[in-house]
Order: sequence, then structure tokens, then C-alpha cells
Amino acid sequence: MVTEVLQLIIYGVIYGSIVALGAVGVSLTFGVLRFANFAHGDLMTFGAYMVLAAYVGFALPMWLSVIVALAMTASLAVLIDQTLFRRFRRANPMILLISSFGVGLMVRSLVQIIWGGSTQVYDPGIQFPYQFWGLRIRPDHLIILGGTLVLVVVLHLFLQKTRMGKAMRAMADNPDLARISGINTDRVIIWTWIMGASLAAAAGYFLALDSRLQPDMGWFILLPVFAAAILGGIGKPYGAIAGGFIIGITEELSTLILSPAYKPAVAFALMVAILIFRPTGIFKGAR
Amino acid sequence: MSVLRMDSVYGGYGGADILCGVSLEIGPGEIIAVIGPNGAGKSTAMKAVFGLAKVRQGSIHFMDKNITGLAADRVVQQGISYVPQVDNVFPSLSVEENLDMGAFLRKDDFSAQKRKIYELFPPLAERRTQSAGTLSGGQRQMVAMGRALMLDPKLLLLDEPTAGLSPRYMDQIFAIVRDINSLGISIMMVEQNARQALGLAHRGYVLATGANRFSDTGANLLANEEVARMFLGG
Amino acid sequence: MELTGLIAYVIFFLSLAGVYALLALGLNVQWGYTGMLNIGIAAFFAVGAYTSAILTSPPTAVPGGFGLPIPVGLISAMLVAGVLALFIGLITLNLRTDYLAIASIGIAEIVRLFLKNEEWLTNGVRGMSGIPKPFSGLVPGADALLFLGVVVALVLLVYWANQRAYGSPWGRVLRAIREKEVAASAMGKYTLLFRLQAFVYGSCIMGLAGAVYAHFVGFISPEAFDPLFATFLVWVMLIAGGSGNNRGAILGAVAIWTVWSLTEFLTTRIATEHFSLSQLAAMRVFMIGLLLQVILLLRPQGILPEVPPKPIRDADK
Amino acid sequence: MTIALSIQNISRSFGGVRAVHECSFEIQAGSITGLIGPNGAGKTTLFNMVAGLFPPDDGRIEFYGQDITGLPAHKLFQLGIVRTFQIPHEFARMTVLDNLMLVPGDQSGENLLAAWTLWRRVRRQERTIRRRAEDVLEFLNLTHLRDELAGNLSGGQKKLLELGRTMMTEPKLVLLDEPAAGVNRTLLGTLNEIIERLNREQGYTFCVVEHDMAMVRRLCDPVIVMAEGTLLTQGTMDEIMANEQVLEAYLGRGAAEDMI
Repeated sequence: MVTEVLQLIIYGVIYGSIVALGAVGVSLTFGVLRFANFAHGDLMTFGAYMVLAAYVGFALPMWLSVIVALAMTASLAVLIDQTLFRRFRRANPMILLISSFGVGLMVRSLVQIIWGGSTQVYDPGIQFPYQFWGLRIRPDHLIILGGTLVLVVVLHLFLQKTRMGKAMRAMADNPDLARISGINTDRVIIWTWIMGASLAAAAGYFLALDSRLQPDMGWFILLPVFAAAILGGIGKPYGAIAGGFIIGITEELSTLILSPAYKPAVAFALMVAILIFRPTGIFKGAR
Repeated sequence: MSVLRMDSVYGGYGGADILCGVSLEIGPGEIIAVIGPNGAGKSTAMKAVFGLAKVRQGSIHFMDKNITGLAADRVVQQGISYVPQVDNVFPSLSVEENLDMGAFLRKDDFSAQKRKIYELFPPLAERRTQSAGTLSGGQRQMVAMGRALMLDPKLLLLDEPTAGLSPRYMDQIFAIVRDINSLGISIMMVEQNARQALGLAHRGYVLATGANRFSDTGANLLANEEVARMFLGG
Repeated sequence: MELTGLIAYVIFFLSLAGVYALLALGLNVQWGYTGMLNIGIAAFFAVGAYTSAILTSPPTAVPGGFGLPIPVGLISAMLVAGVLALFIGLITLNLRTDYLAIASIGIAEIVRLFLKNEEWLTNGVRGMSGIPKPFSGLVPGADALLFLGVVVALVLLVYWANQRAYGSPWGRVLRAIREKEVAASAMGKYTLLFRLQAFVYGSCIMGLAGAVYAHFVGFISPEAFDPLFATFLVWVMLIAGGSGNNRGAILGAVAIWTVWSLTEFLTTRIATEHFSLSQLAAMRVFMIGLLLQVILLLRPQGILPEVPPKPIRDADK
Repeated sequence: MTIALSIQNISRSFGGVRAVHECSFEIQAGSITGLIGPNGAGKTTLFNMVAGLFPPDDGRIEFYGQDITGLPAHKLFQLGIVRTFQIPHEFARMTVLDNLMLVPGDQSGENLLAAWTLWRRVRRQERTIRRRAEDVLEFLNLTHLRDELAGNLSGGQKKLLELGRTMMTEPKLVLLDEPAAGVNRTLLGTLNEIIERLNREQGYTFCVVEHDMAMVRRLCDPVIVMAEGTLLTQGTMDEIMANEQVLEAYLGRGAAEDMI
């Protein structure tokens, strides 16, 4: 029993890492741009497929493929922002949300047009899990955990140490004051997309490692991602990371009592509970 | 040469004009207090300098350069800094980071400037790593002023720096305004505490219903019976 | 032969357009009148379809129904969809609009999981077949036409109900809430109740659309309620037609359904040898997505912009 | 004299800053009571608490003897407390007529089922409401703007519309938040006149937060002065003007000796 619970917690942490990376992106774009980006899940999908393109299509080494995918996804996000979202910013923010919902579908269909609708993997074959104290963990899972750790540290350093990271936090706090302080808010927005989309791409890659590639993989993880962002207090990246792990672990542990098919419902239930009892998120904070 | 000159400015926020012919001038090294009853357009006049209120007619010159209608971030580049009355710090950023944000436009090493500001505001030096949102009202005002000074501006605009502060902090803030001025920075200050502000300022302007009413040295305005009456509706 | 085929196609086409028109009319109450974002249309659509299917299927069917008359199915479909909307509305309506949007995705997802996994009730992914069709065999060869008549009648009925609601003081309060909720509440309006009503009413119509769809097609499975078809298309329809305008909602449904069908026609013509069916389907979605962006950029008010109701004439004049 | 509104020791803080502190006063029925004070005196906070935007941390508000502390805005409205906003909260995309016709409570047409089934009754009621709205527009001299979108009105006209909305009900207390702000001289005269007439002819009770002292002098008796979150003094405008404390509050303390 204990082993079983521990095993589920391990899976929860792995899944939670993926959700957390996605949620950080949602939280960053929400904090700076004040809108919930419904295309975020599909940016994750796009990232995962860009890894596939570089790794299988161009036979690049995996580490380089991931870097290429991050760059391509970031470029796509900036492109979408500059051609579409920028024009909607002055309008009703709800229009921005509807637009992003449509953009997400476009990205998803683009993936499907290029790679088809069937499931794919990076490396065919079965990985043999490592065993210790009766617990199992796949090599891919170690990549996910290690990768997440590295990215969270990089994100932390970016937000705390760099000029642009601080400006991003400043703009999330108070966009008007940022402007009169002389901060170039347009550039902050572009950097927000670069960071958010890169993290999304990494999350998409990890998601594909954990299971498989599928054009609607990002859409189906959007709900837990949003739930994590809301759990952590939307707009707060550190909260989103914590929210991701909470969602991941709870979803896995729920399989002890619930049918695994209803895992996403657990994320939803957590989100609803938070929305009712503590709409600002589990961590105390503004807004 | 004047640092700032507003020539019969009309304007507001779209809709009816709030400023109906405001003219004022700030010389090098001067402290100017702008006072007047509520709704006189004092804050709007200040926002007009910063491109945050629309100038429909008239002009604003900074160091003989026309800056009428320039966007806020461009005005900062010219060498004017602005401290709004409310929401004037980044609450989730530390004191130090708030100051860094003030220097966002600076590409050079600004650690010397930061040291200068910590000397000016000793309470901030002790709270470098504390997030600004946890500070008291008076300390926040210091952070806001410190942030505005990071670019080493020639002119500092202060919108009611003592609003909502306890008397102890009020005196402290006024003293700091004087210190900042002694560094050679011109100051335009909108104030509700007319007496203290005029006592400090070299000259003062009294606005009412969006236009100049009186302008004189601070001492003269203080002695003027009519000015006092005006606050209670003359 | 050619002609009868064409007529049959037109009837089929119009019936489905009618189902979408109902969905768009339901969304119009929620988004067009009140400004509430429902990204989970699929959930209410599916719940309506399954409710009516289960209630009206004969007890001999798999997984077994109740054999009730079809009108009972339609009304129950509306009720169940309404109860679901009431539940989600009570949770989220006093929160910000974007939270409602996220929560509606969640509900749609849970409904989808439920339909897929509760085989005892829904037959899971295999879906339910043999859902009774009205008029079958009543007048040989004309049942499709009769069904279309019913669809049109329902669309007109809902159109009427929507119009009257919009032109009534109820609609006036909704328009006020959409613009400035604080002010509406300062005018003594209990805004939460109004928004809840609009949300439930709109969802009931979506449930009705689901039931009509089920009886029209005769077979439903979770796949038919993919968020793409059920949710996204309806949004494009309403925005293209004109949010806030009921005629716009119907026109948008017909127009976008035409475009959607034409793209099917086009994509199957071009190069089926180069692309798989799923790729061709994705191309169509991409085109519709692009169309939405173009409309939002160039004509956000839609083909038929909202027309506020005329004030009542004074009896004395 | 009946007491319309009684404020009893109410306090409210925001993030540690005391906006209103143990403030008490009363408003007599049938009066036009002015509420003045320097910026930051807590007038707006107090006003918002009476209007039900947020509850006080402490203390009690009574309306004709009934405890209304912390009741939400729509409940207060039903009791007859109506407010206007400093920045007019008009519904910009609705016509002037619609803006007015929205206001009355108990419209049976606000019930969706009634709108469908009792259309005739709804229409009858709509006619009555419309006639009333027409009367209000005539009173305000805005008849020519009846079908104009409210967003297209000038700042002053919007203020009149705000006032008009209060006239669509039978208010027991009208809270005016800076009615003169952003209104030009000519319209200001009209506004004063309308408020006076409503008070005299219809017996409206007003509580006016205002910075325009000329307006306060003309309309208000008594005038309540707030400073630093609490009641400083009250009386007629002349009494207020003669009060040294009030002048102090407005001009700030004398240049403090400990400053230098």
C-alpha cells in the first residue's frame, strides 16, 4: 500500500512538472497581458511536434531538437501576438479570449495537417524502468524531472536577476507605473511571450515523452493547466508551479478511489473549490 | 531659461476641458507648489506634462524643447520624472527592484545613483530586500520618490506626496523634498497641505476651476487673505 | 434521380443548419445579450442529446431506454441541460467572466468523460444507435421533410422567445449588465440572478438542439460532441452573424454551415491522394479559424449588427 | 424632525490605512445635507459604505431606524437609497430613454416567464414607465435627447441623466457624489435648480458630497465637515466658514516648527 501510494506520488510529481510548466506560461501571459490564453495548450502541442520535426525529420540530436523547438514555438507565439492579439488589446478583453480560442484550433489543425492525426513517438521501442525499493521510474521520467528542475531555476533567475524579468514582474504589478517609469512595455510583452511559449514547448515535449504525440494533446491538458494557474493565484508564476504539483499529485492519488478516467475531473473539482473558497489562489496575494 | 513652461494649456481626458488656460513656469533649482481647492485641475496639469492628460490647446516646453503631447516613456527620457499620488510602487517587487525599475532606461552602471538614494532615504537602505507592498504609506512614498530619482532627472513632479500620511511622515517627506531640491533638481509639487507646501516652495501657483488664480512667492501667498478664503469657496 | 438526390441533400443540409441555428440562438442569449463566455457548448448539446435518446429509446435497445414519447424527450433534454447550467452557474457566475469560460471547458470535459465511461447508461464510445426518428413511415418518403418542418418550427419558436425576451424589461436589464454591472446593481438589479437566468435559458436551448440532433441523426457517440464541432463552430456562427442579433445568429448558422460544407466539398476534390482524411478535416478547421480571426479584425459586429429594441410607443401619441 | 440616516461610530481601513474612523452623524429627513472635507478625509469611503459598495469594519448604519449595515447595493435601492456617481455610470450603448426605463424596480417584465406569457401586462406597465420617463426628461429639459445613445451626451447632460435616474423611483434618500464635477457653469445652474426643486416640491432628502463650495453654500443646510476620517464639525455654511478648525483642515497645519 505504502509503495503504491509512493509510486502514485512519483507519477504525480512527473505529471505535475508538466502541468506546472504549462501553468507558469499561462500565469505569465495573464499577469502581463491580463487575458487567459486559450491557445496555450496548443502551443505545447506545437512545441512537442517541433521536437519531432527536428529530431526525426532533421535527425538532430535530442538536446538540440529541444532548443530548436523552444525557439520555434517562441517565434510562433510572438508572430501570433504581433499579427493578431496586438490588434485586439484595446478592444474588449473577451474578444482577445475568443480569438485565442480560435488561434488554438488553428495551431492544432496546422499540426494535424503537417503530421496527420495519428499518434507518434520520438523513439519507438519500450523503455525498461529502473527499479528501487519496489518503485519504478522510466529514464524519460528522469529527463522530465531534471528538465523541469533546470527550467524552474532558469525561470527563477530570469525573473529575479535580469532587467527584463524584473520589468515583467513590474508590469504585472502595475502597467501604468511601468510605463511612466520608462519601461518599454511592448518589449516586455514580447519577452513574456518568448518565456511563456518556451516553457509551453518544453512542457509539450515532456508530455510527449510521458505519453505520446497527438494533435489534441495540448487541448486536453489545458484544463489541469488552468486549474493549476488558478490554484496558485493567476498571474503569479511561483504559485502556478506549486499549483501544478498539487494538481498532478492529487490527480494521481485520486486513482486510489476513483476510476482513472476521471482524473481531469479531479483537477476541475480542485479548481472549482478554489474559485469558491479562495478566488485569489491558495497563496495570499493581490488581485 | 526655464526648466518647464506651460503656456495657457487647455485640455483634459476627452470630454469637457478640465484645464482652462493654465500657465506656469519653473526655473532651474526651483520648488514650485501648485495648490488650490479640489477639482481645480492641479493633478491634471501635472498629468498633462506627462502626456497622461490630453492637451487640446497651448504648449508645454521642457528646457526650451516642445514636449506637448509626448508619450509618457518619451517624457521620462527627456529628464522629467513623475510620482503619482496613488499606486506609485510595484508592490510585489523589493525596494531595491523598485529602484532598478526606475533606472530601466539607463544602460550604464547606476549603482552610485542607488547609493545616493539610499543616503537620501535611510529607512529604505534597511529594507532593500523587503517587498514594497509590505511598507507603510510614508515608506512607500520614499520608494516612489527614489524610483523617480534613479534617472537623475532635472525635474521631479510630485502629485500630493503627503496625501494620507500621518503628520510625522508629512514632515519627513517635506524635509526630503527640500533635500532633493538641494541636489539641484527642480520640483513641481501638487499639494493639499497648502501652508506647509507654500512654506517650503520658492513660488506657488493657486489654481481654481482649471485656471490660474494667483501666483506669487510662497510667503506672499500665505499672507494673502483671499487665497485662504478661496479654499472655502470664494 | 439527380434531382431527388439534390433535394434530399438540401433537406439534410437545412435540418443540420437548423440544429446549429438553435445552438447559436442559445449562445446569443449568453454571449450576445449578457456577455458571458461559454466555451462548453458541447456539454449542454451532448447532455440534451443523450437525455432525449435515453428517455425515448425502446427498452430493448442497448443499453436500454424508457420508450417515452419524443416530445417528453425534448422537454427533458432542456430541463437536464438547464439543471447542469444552474449548477455551473451557481458556482462561477459571481466570478470574473474568464473564469466562467475556463469552468465551462471543465464541465464540457467532465461530460465527455462521463459519456465515454458510463457504459451502462450511454454505451460508452460505441455510442447509442437506433434513436427513434419521428414521422418514420408516416408518409412514405416525406419523413425527412416533415422533420425539417419541425426543426424550422422550433427555430422560429426559439427566435420568437429570444426576441420577446430581448425586447422586454428583462432583456433591458441584461443589456445594462453587459455594459456596466456595477451600475446595474446600483440601480437595484440583482445582477447575479439575471445572469443565472440567461445562462440557464441559453443552455436549455442548447439542450433542445442536442435532442433534435439525436433524433435527426438517430445515432450519437461522444465523438459527435467534440468541442470543435459543437462549440467552436457555434461561436464562429454567432460572431459572423452578429452577436446580440437573433436573425444574425440564424443567418450566421446557415452561412457558416454552408461555408463548412463547401470546404468539405473542396477538400475532398483537391488531392485526396496527397492528404489523409484527417489532414483534410484539419484544413477545413484551419480555414474556419482563419475566417473567425478575419471577422474579428474587420467586422467584429458581424454581418447583421445588434439592433436595440424600439421603445414601446406611448399610448397617448 | 425625522432622522433619515444615522451613522453610528463607523470605521473602515484599507490595507492598514484608516480611511474612516469612528465617524458618527445624522441626516434629517427632508434636508439637503452637504458632506465636505479636504481630500483624504474619508468622504468617499463613507459614502460608498452607505451606498453598500462595501461594509464598514465596525459601527452601524441606520435608515429610518432600520439597521442597514453591510446590505448590498440592490437591497439598499429597494429600501429607497439611491446614489449617483461622480463619474456618470450611464449605459453608453443604450438610449437615454432606456437608461431611465431600466430603473424602476418591480417591473413584471423583468421576470422572463412574464415577458413571454403576460406580454399585455408587461406592455401596459412599459407604457406607464415610459410616460414617467418622458416626464422626467421634460423636467430635466432633455426631451430632445430621448433617443440618443447615452454615450453621446456631454458630461453635464450625463450628470442630469444620473439625477433623472433617481427620479424614476420614489427615493427616500438620494446620495449625490460630486454632482458638480465636470459640469460647466450654465448647466451647474440648472443642476442646482433641479436639486432644489426636487427637495422642495417632491420632498427628496439629499446627501451631497461636493467640492464646489459655491454649490454647497447655495444648496446645503446643514453642512457636515469631515477630516481625517471622522466628523470635524457641522452647522450652516456660515458657521463652518467661521470655524478656525475647518480652515486648518483645509489648508493643512501651519508650517511646523519642528520641520527645520
